[in-house]
This record gives sequence, structure tokens and C-alpha cells, in this order.
Amino acid sequence: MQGIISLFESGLGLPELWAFVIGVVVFSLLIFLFIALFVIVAVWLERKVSAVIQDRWGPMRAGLTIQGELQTIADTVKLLMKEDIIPKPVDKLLFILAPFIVFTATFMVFAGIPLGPNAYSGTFDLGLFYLIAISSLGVIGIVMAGWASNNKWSLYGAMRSVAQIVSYEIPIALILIAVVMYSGSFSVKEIIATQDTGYGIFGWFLFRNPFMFVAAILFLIAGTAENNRTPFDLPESESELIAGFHTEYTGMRFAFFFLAEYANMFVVGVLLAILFLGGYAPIWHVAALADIPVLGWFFGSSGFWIILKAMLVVIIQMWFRWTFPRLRVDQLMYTAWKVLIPFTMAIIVLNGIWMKLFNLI
Amino acid sequence: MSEAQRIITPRGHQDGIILAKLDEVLSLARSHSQWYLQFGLACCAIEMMATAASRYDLDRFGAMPRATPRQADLIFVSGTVTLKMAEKIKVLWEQMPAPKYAIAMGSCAISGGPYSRHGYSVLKGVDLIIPVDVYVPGCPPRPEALLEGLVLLAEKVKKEKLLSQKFSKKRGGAEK
Amino acid sequence: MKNYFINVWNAFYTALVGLKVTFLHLFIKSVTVKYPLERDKVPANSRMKLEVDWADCIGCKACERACPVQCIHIDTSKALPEDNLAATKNGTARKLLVSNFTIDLSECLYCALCVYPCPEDCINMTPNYEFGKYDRKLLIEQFAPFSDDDRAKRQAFEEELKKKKLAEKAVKTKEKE
Amino acid sequence: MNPKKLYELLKKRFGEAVISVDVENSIPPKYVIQPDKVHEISEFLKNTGDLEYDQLMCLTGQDLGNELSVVLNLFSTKHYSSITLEAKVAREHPELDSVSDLYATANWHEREAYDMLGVVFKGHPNMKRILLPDDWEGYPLRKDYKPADAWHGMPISKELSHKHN
Repeated sequence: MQGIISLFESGLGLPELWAFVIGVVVFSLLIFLFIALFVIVAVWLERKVSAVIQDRWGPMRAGLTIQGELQTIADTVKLLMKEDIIPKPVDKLLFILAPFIVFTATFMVFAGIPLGPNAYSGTFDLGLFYLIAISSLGVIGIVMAGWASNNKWSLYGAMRSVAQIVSYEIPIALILIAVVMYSGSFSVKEIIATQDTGYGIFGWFLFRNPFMFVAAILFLIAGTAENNRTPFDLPESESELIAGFHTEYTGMRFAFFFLAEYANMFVVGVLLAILFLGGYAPIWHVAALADIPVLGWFFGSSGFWIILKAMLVVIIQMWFRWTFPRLRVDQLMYTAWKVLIPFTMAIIVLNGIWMKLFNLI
Repeated sequence: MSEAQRIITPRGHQDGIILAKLDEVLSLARSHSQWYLQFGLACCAIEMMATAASRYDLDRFGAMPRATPRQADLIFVSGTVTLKMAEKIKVLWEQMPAPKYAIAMGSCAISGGPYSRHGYSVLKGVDLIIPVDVYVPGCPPRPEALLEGLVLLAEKVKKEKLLSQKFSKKRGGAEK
Repeated sequence: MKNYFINVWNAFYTALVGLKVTFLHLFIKSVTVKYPLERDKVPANSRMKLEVDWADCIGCKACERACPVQCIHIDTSKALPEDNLAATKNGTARKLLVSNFTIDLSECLYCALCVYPCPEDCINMTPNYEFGKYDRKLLIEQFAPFSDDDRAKRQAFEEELKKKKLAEKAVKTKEKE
Repeated sequence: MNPKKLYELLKKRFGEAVISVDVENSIPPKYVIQPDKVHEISEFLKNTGDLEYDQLMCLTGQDLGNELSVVLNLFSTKHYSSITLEAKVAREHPELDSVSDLYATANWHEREAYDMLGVVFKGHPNMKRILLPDDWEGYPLRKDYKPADAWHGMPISKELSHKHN
């Protein structure tokens, strides 16, 4: 982002303030474009993954080939054209605000995500802390949506969502401690730099010790629960709660929830990539590529690696969704409080012992 | 689709080529994205479920099942509409956002079917309470027949011109 | 404590088994019939749409009486001088003209009870299932190839005949008295 | 137990309440009883040692023309025998004792008989319509039932429904 601002400042000769404002706007638009593009691809991919797992074809009629690649665009156009219903008994202000808060929380997370060593919007010393804190802000929007809808199913969905996210925040935070024990810093750049040892995937925290491997799996489970996806989709379980907290939302307002859900999937993917898969660090360094103008940029700082790794996690999440049935509420709470939290605590302790044994401290 | 052309005569519009073309594109997109609310009432519901399953796969047409009427574009009324249930169908229909469509599946939903003469508790056709776009006859229809109904509906949606209609209304109701 | 770990391991292990099952389905060929492009073969004797070969109908109304939901309607009239009625394919001479033969396909049960009593085998179930319509009135199928004017003409002729008969009867009864 | 023997046993115990037994024309044998003794007789049949009719297979209402009747099909899982009880009730005030405290199955079946024929079961915990809407008028399975023109503004008969056709 600094690069863009300085480009406006020096390249176009704009005053500092204007350059800053325009730079911020341009950068946010770029992020928005990226999210929209990702969601369009991810929704299509999700439907295709589900189709393949169920031996079906999936969308095949919208688009130029038989794979229905324009399906999501058709859906978006349709959602844009739908009537916007605001039921009479709702709390109007909260009802309108809720989807935007949910989306904004997800949107803000992207500010802390680095795509390459030089491609990030801001430098945070507590970058990881920021990511976790902001990504769980969306639950406020969900509660607002559930409360404002004046619908019992919405309220149930919202309440379940709060209980779920509050519970699953804890194992995630505890796993962060395990990671930070290795990196010694909360800065995302620092964490990635610690993993970029030159040994390719063997530098990743995933393979540092057996407990970190378990921690990665637990993080994936907790992350899936964080963004309310099957098998943890209790806030919007359609067989019990109609559509949970977004039962009363139509057209574009619903699309924002949709957008936020898929963007959240990407966030979990990126977090997992940063924490365990080496972030934007390439899987192998090819020194010869760095000097070639386009390829060097593409494999160096374009975000290719981190997006690839995040996409992998996103696909694994989709795989989860079309494999597992939904958990019961008590099973959900059992998983969080009686399995994930004790296990993560044990991982921290064992990590410390391991590091002491191998003189890594 | 001679049937389609016969019923839906193209509306006259003088809104310029851009609006008309845009309308065409938008209607094309809408015709490929009909999220449906399933309203299974009797034996036809089983065929409807079979249609959504792997063998016939409604998802190929861009049709996604939605649990809430607020996010649905299309309602499948499949089965015997009793008077007690008719009220609920009406409520659900009114909760759907426009533009919305309905498909009546099976003899019972279309006209009461076998209950049309002596069924004291059966509504004689769901089109008495909600406007039905496509009638899929059969007792019950094959899954392919329902898919044909969906294709017929898509043909109908493609011919709609929502934008032109809206703007001509704003300009003083040239539509009439 | 031991149970707890066994439980956790079982949960994890069975989840992996589930993931394996769905993963293997990536390599199974799709079972979908891509309907508008290809379709299932329907057995030749399957009961779908009713079809009537009007040229063979003798207007006996056996099917109308057999129908459990009364969705068949047949009107017959005496043949006009200009209609020359050919014999049916079974060789039966047609004495009446079927001026109106409608089947309300929206009420039809597809039970085939109308097929068996037909003496001329002219009403049949066909394996055609694609006849969705935009309007319910279009589901009332008319099999007699006459325009409404034609039908009105025939009805008028029929009524004239009836009147004539009544008049003749009246004359006869008067003569008897 | 032999139907004739059972009839004599019942006659001895309940006297006039047991009217007749039909063995020839009815399988299983049909005992016609007084409506005000249905509960007592069922209780006796259920709890007596060598009878033990512990299952109610079906409870049906009938319209016999000038009177209504309620038929209970009882079955003994232990002795593998079944009998039919029939109680005839007046058309004007059809009232009967509920057997829902003896057989849980009777709960819904009695509600159905009430829904379709208007037979009131005294002592039933929740005597209201089960299939038709609560504000429905008339009892459709009575032979003199004439459906109304409309319910909540929705026409019922086909002729009224499709006047425009």
C-alpha cells in the first residue's frame, strides 16, 4: 500500500493527504475485487466439488462450455435484481447494518494479509493478533442479523453462532501461542521468515515437530467451526432453523452474507498457510527465476504461493462439507471444550519440552 | 418451443437497443439461476427429490435448494394441495421476493387430479391461490418431465423484459 | 480417561474413513442423465400420455364410463351428408360421428382403465412424458379434428334431427289416438 | 377362547350390556355391546387372565345410515386371537367412553373418528380435530354430509373453482 501511495504522491504530483486518500481507496477496491473474484471462483468450485463427490455433473448449462463456468455470475446478477424485502416488524437500522458489518469484518482481515514480502497493506508488529481479533468481529453482525430479524429461527441461529465462535476462539488462540513459541514474534512477516529456511517444505512449522502437525489439524477443525461451515454449520442449519440468522434476508443483503462466508473460508486458508505452510515463501527457491521480469515477480511477490496454499485449504474445507453430517449442539460444545482445548494446551506444554530438549530456546 | 412462443407474445418496447440488449443478458442470467423452494405435499414430492438427486441433478440447471422463501425464486408445488395446506402455500408465496415463479407438479397440484370431483378437502388446482407459470402433468410426472418444466420456465424467463418494463412504467406507463 | 482417548481417536479415524470414501468418488464416473441432451429409455408399455386415434373411434363411450376421475368427454352426432365415415381398422362400420373428444390430461390418473374396454383399440397410453404447458386450459386435449364452427354446425344438425324425430313421434301418437 | 364361551362369560358379567355375537358373518367374531359399557368391557378383556386382549389394532367410526357405530379391533398377543367390538350410538348425540387410557393407540384413532363422524369420546385427553382444520364445519364421512361452497375464501367444488373455464 505504501508503494501505491508513493506512486500517487511522486508519480502524479498529488499532495500528501490526497495521495493517501486515493491510495487507500484504490487499495480497498483492489481487495474488494480480489474477494469478489475469489468468491465467484469458490462458489463455482464448491458446486463442482459437491457434484463430483456425489457422482453428479453440477452446473453445466450456464456458460460457454459444458462445465457451467458462468453459473456464479448468473447467480450474482439474479441476486442483484431481486426485490429487497425488509419485513415490517424488524429493527430496521440493525437489519440493514448487519450484513455490512459481517462483510466489513472479513474485509478488514485482508488488510493484515501479506501476499508477498513487499505486497501488504500495512505493517503490524501484532499482525497475527490483529487477524484473529478482527476475524471474530463478524459474529457481532451475525447477532445483529439474528436479533433484528424478529424471527425465532434467526435468533436461535445467532445464539448458536455466538456460543460456537466464542468457544472455538480459544483453541485457535492457544494454537497461535504454540506457533509464536517458535517464531518469537506476533508479526506475520517474522513468522513467515522463520519458516523460510531454505529447505522448502521442511522449514514449515507443520513439520517442525509431531505436535505442530496435530496443532495444524486442530487449527483446521477450529477454523472450519469459526466460519460456520459444515459439519459445524449450526447457525444456519437448514433442516432445523430454515436458514438460521439470514432467514429473512433477500437479494443483495443475503449476497453479502454469502460473500463473507466464502471470504472467511479464504481467511482460514490464509491463516493456516501463514502459521503452518510457510505463507508466501515459495516451496522451492529457484534463483535463476528471480531475474526474469514477469516470472520472477509471479513466483516471487505476486502472492501466487500464499493463494495456492490457501486455495488448497479451501478445497479441503469443501471436501469436509460434502463428507460430514452436521454435529449436534452438545457434540459441538464437547468438541471445543473437552477435546480441542485440552489438546492444544497439551501441545503448548509438549512444544516447550521439545524445544528445551533440542536446545531451540 | 412453439408453445412458448404462442403464449408469451413479445411485449412492444421502444426503449432503445441498449436497454433491450441489457434486458436480454439479465434475463438470460436469471433463467440460469432459479433457486427453488421445495413444497412437497404427497407422492409427487418423492419424484421431486429424485429429480434433485444424482441421477437427474437439478443443480445442472443452476437450481439450488433454499430452505427459506426469502432467497428463493421458484416454488415447486408438488402433490395434493389440501385446503389446510393451501393457506401455508399462500403465506410462503407472499414471502418470496419478486420476480418469482411457481411450477405446479402433478395432476393434484394442477387441478385436484383424482380428487377433483369428490375431494371435499382438496383445493382444485393451486392456481386458484397463486399464479402458476408452468404446469407439469403426470401422476406423478417423471423426473425428466419436471426438468422439462424447468426448461420451459427458463424459456419464459428469457423472454421477460424487466428493465424495459420498469423504465417504461416510470416514464408514464407506456406499457398499458 | 482411557475411554476418552479411544473416543477421540475413533472420531478422528472415522472422519478419515469418511474423507476417504468421498475422495474415492472423485474417480467414479457420473451417473447423471444429461436430460435435454440425452434421455433414459422408457419401456414401450409405460403409462404416460393418453393418445386417441380419432379415425378409429366409433363413439361407444366405453372409455368415458370406465374413467375413474371422469376426465374423458365424448360428444357424438349423426354424420352430416358431407362426412363419409370410413370403416375402422378392425373393419367396424362407423355409424356415429365423434364431434368432440376431449381428455383433461391435468386430471388423468394414467391408470389405463380406459384402454381395456375400447373395442377398437383406439385409445392408448404412450411413453411420451414431455407435455408441460404454460396454461392449464392447454392440457385439455381435443382429439376430434373439427373447428368450433364445425362442431356448432354438427350440433345444430343433431338438434334439428331430434326436433324432426319429436315432431314425427307427436304426429304418430296423434294418429294412434 | 371359544367365541360362544366368551359371549356367555361376558353376558354373565355385564348382563344387558352385551347384546349379541356374530360368528358366522364376521371374522373375527363381532360382539355388539352397549356404548356406555365400552370402557368397562375393554378393561375386562384387557386385564382378565386368560383373555388378555392387550393390543388395539384399529378403532373405526362407521355411518350405518340411521345410526353411527364405533368398531374396536382387539388382539391378544399372548393367545394370538382377535375379536371385534361394535357399539352403536345415536346419530344426534353420539357419545362414548374413551379407551385411550387403556390403549395409547386409541388417542389418534378416536380423534379421527371424531373428525370424520362427530363421535364424541368422553374422557379423551384432547378431543379435537386431527386431520381437518379446527374450524371446519360438518363431519365429512357422514352419509348426509354436503360440502360447503368455500372455506376461508377458497372454493371447494370443482364447478365453483373453474367457473372461468
